[in-house]
Amino acid sequence: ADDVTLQLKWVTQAQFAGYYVAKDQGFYEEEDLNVEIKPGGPDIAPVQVLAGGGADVMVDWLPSALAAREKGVPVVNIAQPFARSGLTMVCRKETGIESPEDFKGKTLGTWFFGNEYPLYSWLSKLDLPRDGSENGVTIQKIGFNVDPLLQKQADCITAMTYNEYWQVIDAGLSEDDIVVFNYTDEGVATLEDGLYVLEDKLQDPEFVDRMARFVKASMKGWMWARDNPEEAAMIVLDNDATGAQTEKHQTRMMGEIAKLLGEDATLDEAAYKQTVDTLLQGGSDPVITKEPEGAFTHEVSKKAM
Amino acid sequence: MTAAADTAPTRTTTPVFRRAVEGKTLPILIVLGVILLIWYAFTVHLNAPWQIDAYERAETEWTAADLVRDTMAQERPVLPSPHQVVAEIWKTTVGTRLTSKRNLFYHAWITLSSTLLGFVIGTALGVLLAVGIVHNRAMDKSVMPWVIASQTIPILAVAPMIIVVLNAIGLSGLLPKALISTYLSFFPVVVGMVKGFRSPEAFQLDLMRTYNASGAQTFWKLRWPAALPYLFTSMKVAVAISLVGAIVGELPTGAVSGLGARLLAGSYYGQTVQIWSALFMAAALAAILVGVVGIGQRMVMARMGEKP
Amino acid sequence: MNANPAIRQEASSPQTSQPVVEAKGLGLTFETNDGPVRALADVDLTINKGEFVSFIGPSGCGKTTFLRVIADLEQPTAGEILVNGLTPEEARRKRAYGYVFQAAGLFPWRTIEQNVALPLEIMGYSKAEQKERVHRTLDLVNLAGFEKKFPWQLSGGMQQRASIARALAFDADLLLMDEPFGALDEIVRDHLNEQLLDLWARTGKTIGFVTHSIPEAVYLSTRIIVMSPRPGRVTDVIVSPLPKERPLDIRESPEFLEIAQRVREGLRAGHGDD
Amino acid sequence: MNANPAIRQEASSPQTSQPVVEAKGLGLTFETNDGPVRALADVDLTINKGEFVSFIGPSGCGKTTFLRVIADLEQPTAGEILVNGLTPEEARRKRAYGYVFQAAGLFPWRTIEQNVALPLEIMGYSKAEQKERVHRTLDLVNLAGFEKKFPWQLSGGMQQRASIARALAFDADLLLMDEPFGALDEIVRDHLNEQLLDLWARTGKTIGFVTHSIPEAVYLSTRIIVMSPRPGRVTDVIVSPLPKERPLDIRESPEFLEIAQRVREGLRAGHGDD
Amino acid sequence: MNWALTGALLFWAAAWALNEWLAKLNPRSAPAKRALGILIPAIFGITLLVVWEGLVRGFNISPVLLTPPSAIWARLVSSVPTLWADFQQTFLKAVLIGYAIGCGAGFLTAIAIDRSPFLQRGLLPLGNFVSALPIIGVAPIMVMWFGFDWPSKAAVVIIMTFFPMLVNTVQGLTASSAIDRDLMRTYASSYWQTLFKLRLPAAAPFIFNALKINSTLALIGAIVAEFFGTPIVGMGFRISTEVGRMNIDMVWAEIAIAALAGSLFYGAVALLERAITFWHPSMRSG
Ligand SMILES: Nc1ncnc2c1ncn2[C@@H]1O[C@H](COP(=O)(O)OP(=O)(O)OP(=O)(O)O)[C@@H](O)[C@H]1O
Ligand SMILES: Nc1ncnc2c1ncn2[C@@H]1O[C@H](COP(=O)(O)OP(=O)(O)OP(=O)(O)O)[C@@H](O)[C@H]1O
Ligand SMILES: Cc1ncc(C[n+]2csc(CCO)c2C)c(N)n1
Ligand SMILES: [Mg+2]
Ligand SMILES: [Mg+2]
Repeated sequence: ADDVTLQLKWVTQAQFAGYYVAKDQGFYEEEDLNVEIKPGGPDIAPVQVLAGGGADVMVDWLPSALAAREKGVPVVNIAQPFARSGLTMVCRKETGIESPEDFKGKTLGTWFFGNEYPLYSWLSKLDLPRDGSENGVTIQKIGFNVDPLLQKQADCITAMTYNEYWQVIDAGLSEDDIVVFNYTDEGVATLEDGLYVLEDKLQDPEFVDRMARFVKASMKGWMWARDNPEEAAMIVLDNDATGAQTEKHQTRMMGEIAKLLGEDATLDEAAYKQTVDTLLQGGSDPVITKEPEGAFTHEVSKKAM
Repeated sequence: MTAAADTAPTRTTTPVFRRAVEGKTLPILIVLGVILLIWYAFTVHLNAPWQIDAYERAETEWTAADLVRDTMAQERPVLPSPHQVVAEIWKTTVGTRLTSKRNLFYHAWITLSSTLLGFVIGTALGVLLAVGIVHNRAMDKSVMPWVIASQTIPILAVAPMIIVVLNAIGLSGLLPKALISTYLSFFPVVVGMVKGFRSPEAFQLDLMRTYNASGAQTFWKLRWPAALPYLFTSMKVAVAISLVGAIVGELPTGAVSGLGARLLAGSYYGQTVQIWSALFMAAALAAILVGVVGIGQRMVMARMGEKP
Repeated sequence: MNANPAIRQEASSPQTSQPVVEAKGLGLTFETNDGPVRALADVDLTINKGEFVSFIGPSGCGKTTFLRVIADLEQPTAGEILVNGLTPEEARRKRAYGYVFQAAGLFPWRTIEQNVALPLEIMGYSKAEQKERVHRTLDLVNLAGFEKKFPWQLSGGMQQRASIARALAFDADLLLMDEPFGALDEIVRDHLNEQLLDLWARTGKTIGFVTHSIPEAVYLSTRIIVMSPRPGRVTDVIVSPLPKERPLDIRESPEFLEIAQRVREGLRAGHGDD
Repeated sequence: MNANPAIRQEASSPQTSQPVVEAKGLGLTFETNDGPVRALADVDLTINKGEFVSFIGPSGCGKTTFLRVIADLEQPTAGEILVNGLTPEEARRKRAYGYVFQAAGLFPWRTIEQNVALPLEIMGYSKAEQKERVHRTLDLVNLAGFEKKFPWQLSGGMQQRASIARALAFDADLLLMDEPFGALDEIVRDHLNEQLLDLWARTGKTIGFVTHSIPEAVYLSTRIIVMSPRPGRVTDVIVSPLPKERPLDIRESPEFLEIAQRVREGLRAGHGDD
Repeated sequence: MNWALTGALLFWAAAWALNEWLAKLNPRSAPAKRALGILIPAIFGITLLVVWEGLVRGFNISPVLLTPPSAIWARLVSSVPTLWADFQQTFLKAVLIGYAIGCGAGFLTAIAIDRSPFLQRGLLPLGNFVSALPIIGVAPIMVMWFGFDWPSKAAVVIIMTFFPMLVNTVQGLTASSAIDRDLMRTYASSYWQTLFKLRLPAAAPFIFNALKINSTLALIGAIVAEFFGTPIVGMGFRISTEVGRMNIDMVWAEIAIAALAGSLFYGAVALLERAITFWHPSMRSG
């Protein structure tokens, strides 16, 4: 069997259910692949792992992949299982925020690691400076949980539809207590979980073939997971070495993830274009300075179908 | 004389009580009690705003008694109450299969193994470097400043790169994590041992000179024993830092298991109680490790004729 | 003053040819936080093989410093010195001497017997030999029974004796002793004086000996060096006419008292300009 | 033996009524890793106000231990002891005594003058007074000019003198001195002996003094306590008939030599069973 | 073997030999001595940098893994205002304040423990407990309690520096010799007098050990704590953010500043140590 190492962007959770399912259900085996899945975390930049030879393929978000590309690590998108973005901005209603215009003078908490760019371009679209002034907004870097919102340290925080949003709900705030802004609705969505490899490796037909089989099996896993959310969640739980995840949360996450999945693994060029445009106008220090070239290929996803 | 004879029987009949009064048990219990009291007070104080908010959202009537009760039983409190933490620890240690990934002992063991490996390598490295620094002028002058500089590099920032690089050259598993521990723990040992190796009095060194003792002999018969008090003090600090290093080292390896992974996972999902129980497990581990070093210290110092 | 030239001859004749210590114009100045301290100046001295030379002089006059220079523990800042025809450093490397420090300086983490065995370990004596020598020298200084005690469990005088035992445990041809018997009572001191003389006569060692006791200096030495206070200079050299064989009661003899008187005068002269 | 009872009377009469140290059946046993060591046994002794009492005995016999018991640095395991009618602890708290240790024990981080000022600082003397006293006592021990040096820059004897100065700097009625002059040469020693006698006569202090030198003991004391080796017992108490006024050359007088001889015999007897 | 690598290794060998030779020089004058004291570590450091540059170029290592020193330097000089702002936030506020409070608290606790046998038995074991509260667990909690700005970072620094100071001070307070304590006893010296005049000076070498170790720990603590929530300024913030942006040169520029600041901090403590514990044998031997 051929070996493939996959580096995830985040810790083991239903966000990556497709890959775990494919492994668990033997879809990879069917394609004569032996896949190792490496969980990520806040301290793992998948691009570094890829560049260091620690993985053959990674799950990453397009903004950070494009940033890496401009910095000289030629990563290429070979497949895009997630068609839609799950990124939102959640605010407490009592702050009086009803529309994005009301951000003025408020404190917004965001993740960094490249996640701040969509927010920055959104803010520049709204013409709000990020300097913490009366007429602008105060940006704060938050850790990967929702405490700043609950503790009223921030008025709004970034949240994924499939994860943090539900943590806010679980904490006791009802849907009526919060206001949710979806990045897609605001026109600043960026493409999320895609599969990326190093460009020069694609010279090798054997590698392309291996990746095609990998994408094929993975998509099979995703489809299976979409159809069997409970079982998929259990498979994820089985693979969680921290023993910290709960069944309830993962099942619900799987349900939300299913809404983001596309029909196949092909990258939608319109969505790609929108991501690039969003990033190019990211305000004073845009994440990328020029239109990227060759950042994606359909070769693998075509072959996979 | 007679008075002593009178009290003797009472003493022998209640050794448990005597141990409690004269030993460490009672003081620890009292200090612990005070800390618990303060903790409970803070639990109510810190969790109250959220609780009052919740009452207001639900538009329920509430009394002070309700508040106290409810602040100690929140699901994601700012500060969990002691009994919540104890219950969680109990549930995740005794209440779970030992081999299960949900068992805290399992994670503690993972962390402990890389702590110990890192600590042993770190101490050895620290001592070796100190030996080099004390014996070689070039090393003294050139290495020490850079050893210091190395410690000012924020480990969490470079740990991922280190892990990636080590991975690239084929090192994975326990060792990369342990190396993070090593990196943090060798420093207190270097600082302490350089001082310790230089602590012999001038006349003691002179004595060795008159015997024309070789460097190695002066080292083993004078510098080393003279440095032992410094070694143990350094090792206490080093083993504690080593544990911190092991936990830090777990993050860039995918934070899959170990107390660090538990801490992070708890933090992602806002499970304060889980964070605190992992925190306590780590602290208990540290206390035990430091205690073990302390016992070793007492044994060695007694053999070296330290005046009691 | 050489009341008995024949005997004097006997005491030093076999050695005249072979100098063990030769100092010429020796000087040493310490640099301290408030200016230089001249500890030794212009010391010219030759000690021949088999001599027993005592140094006597007011406190702080440089006796210890001079022994330390011989032992290569201090570098002279003027003049030169040879030990066994070599530089002090070379001589030290050849383990030419044993040294008893003014302070006992036992290692607190070693028991008494381990302290005495220290030089033996370093010089690579066998375990059995170590044991035998430790036993013998501890006996010599009356410390049998204290082998397993730690230094702090001993009285001041006992510690001093342990440190003497340590220097006697190995066979150096040159013994440098800095007030070895200062902390001992008269009886023990007499006993050790006899033992030391006996050892010296038996082995033909060369001994450099600092003391504050005039009778002790006279009783032990073939030559007494009187030093003046800072900067330490040799103000008087008194050659003893006493025979090599010296019973304790020689100390009541007129020759003895005469020499003692001369030393005392030399000393007093030195103190005059203090 | 009281060749001169009248003089004897004079030396001790004003004090008989007021005991400063009273020991009854005093015993002290150290527990060590290899069994108990009996350092003192059955010591009965009274020291009266204004007396100058010397302790003499073989090395390791318990002299230091006895002084330490008086000073409340060691707890007796048998018998009892009173100092100024109080327990040693109470007496210590009242700063009843000054103590000169056998080893100099200067603090390396303090200069000589700061070391001497240490007890003065602790006892709350004014800055000016401190300065004056430090100056005076350093002069007394011939260390003027070394005020700013650190201990390791001094010779052994100089360190010893600094530690004597430290104990003399404040006014304790009881002085406990453990071989204070052991590391000093005869001339300095004579000088300090005179100074000490002078101080004693002038101030009426009570002095407990450990020494190994028989002449020194006889020269200084109103009473000489001879101790036997382990366990330390008092084997002989010799009352000195010498007058309070003692020029140095009294040491050649027949009374002096007679007492010295008696002390020597007492000591020798003690050594017999060692 | 390629030329960059070979060159670097040759340079290393030459520099090492030079240093060995320099170290053996024993200059008499004080300025020459001081110059040597700077020259030798500088040569060593330059060697490290040259070898680093050689390795990166020689092995053609990807810039996102390891940046060559030349690129770091370029970034450093071009981003001075940012670096200065970060330095102010992290070092001047969180580190210095946390360090002072943490060391002070450890020291005072050690005194309290020493003063009271009850606390010694009751508090010291619990002190060990605090010793390894892992920064990763504590940092989020501190952010929760003290907010995003520097106070929460200072709190982390306090926790990190507390234990080394506690342990070293407790050990140091036992370092005075029995005879010296006896001497103080004969003066009926009060507890505090003995403490200030004897036991603390004797403990100083140990206390300085802790101050030195803490000077670097404090920096690590403050930087790492910023990973868990900060306003958008600070060395830790910059490092974690720029890693995400693949600006590894900026990351190393911050690290270089951290190393420089930490070394100066350590050096200042070491100078103070030399001035205060000049009497200790380890200082006298030079
Ligand atoms: N701390 C201790 N532990 C055990 N034994 C001790 C201790 N201190 C003293 N001793 C023992 O008690 C005895 C008496 O000691 P002490 O110091 O009183 O003698 P000393 O008369 O002062 O002798 P020296 O003239 O040599 O100073 C010795 O045999 C010594 O070994
Ligand atoms: N390390 C040093 N630094 C500065 N001065 C020193 C040092 N060692 C000794 N001295 C000075 O040198 C002089 C001679 O000291 P030395 O120890 O040789 O005297 P000594 O004759 O042995 O005296 P004692 O009989 O008191 O032991 C003294 O004045 C002393 O202050
Ligand atoms: C390195 C890195 N860490 C976190 C995120 C943000 N993020 C992406 S998915 C996810 C999980 C949501 O439950 C989070 C927090 C990122 N983009 N890159
Ligand atoms: Mg001397
Ligand atoms: Mg004694």
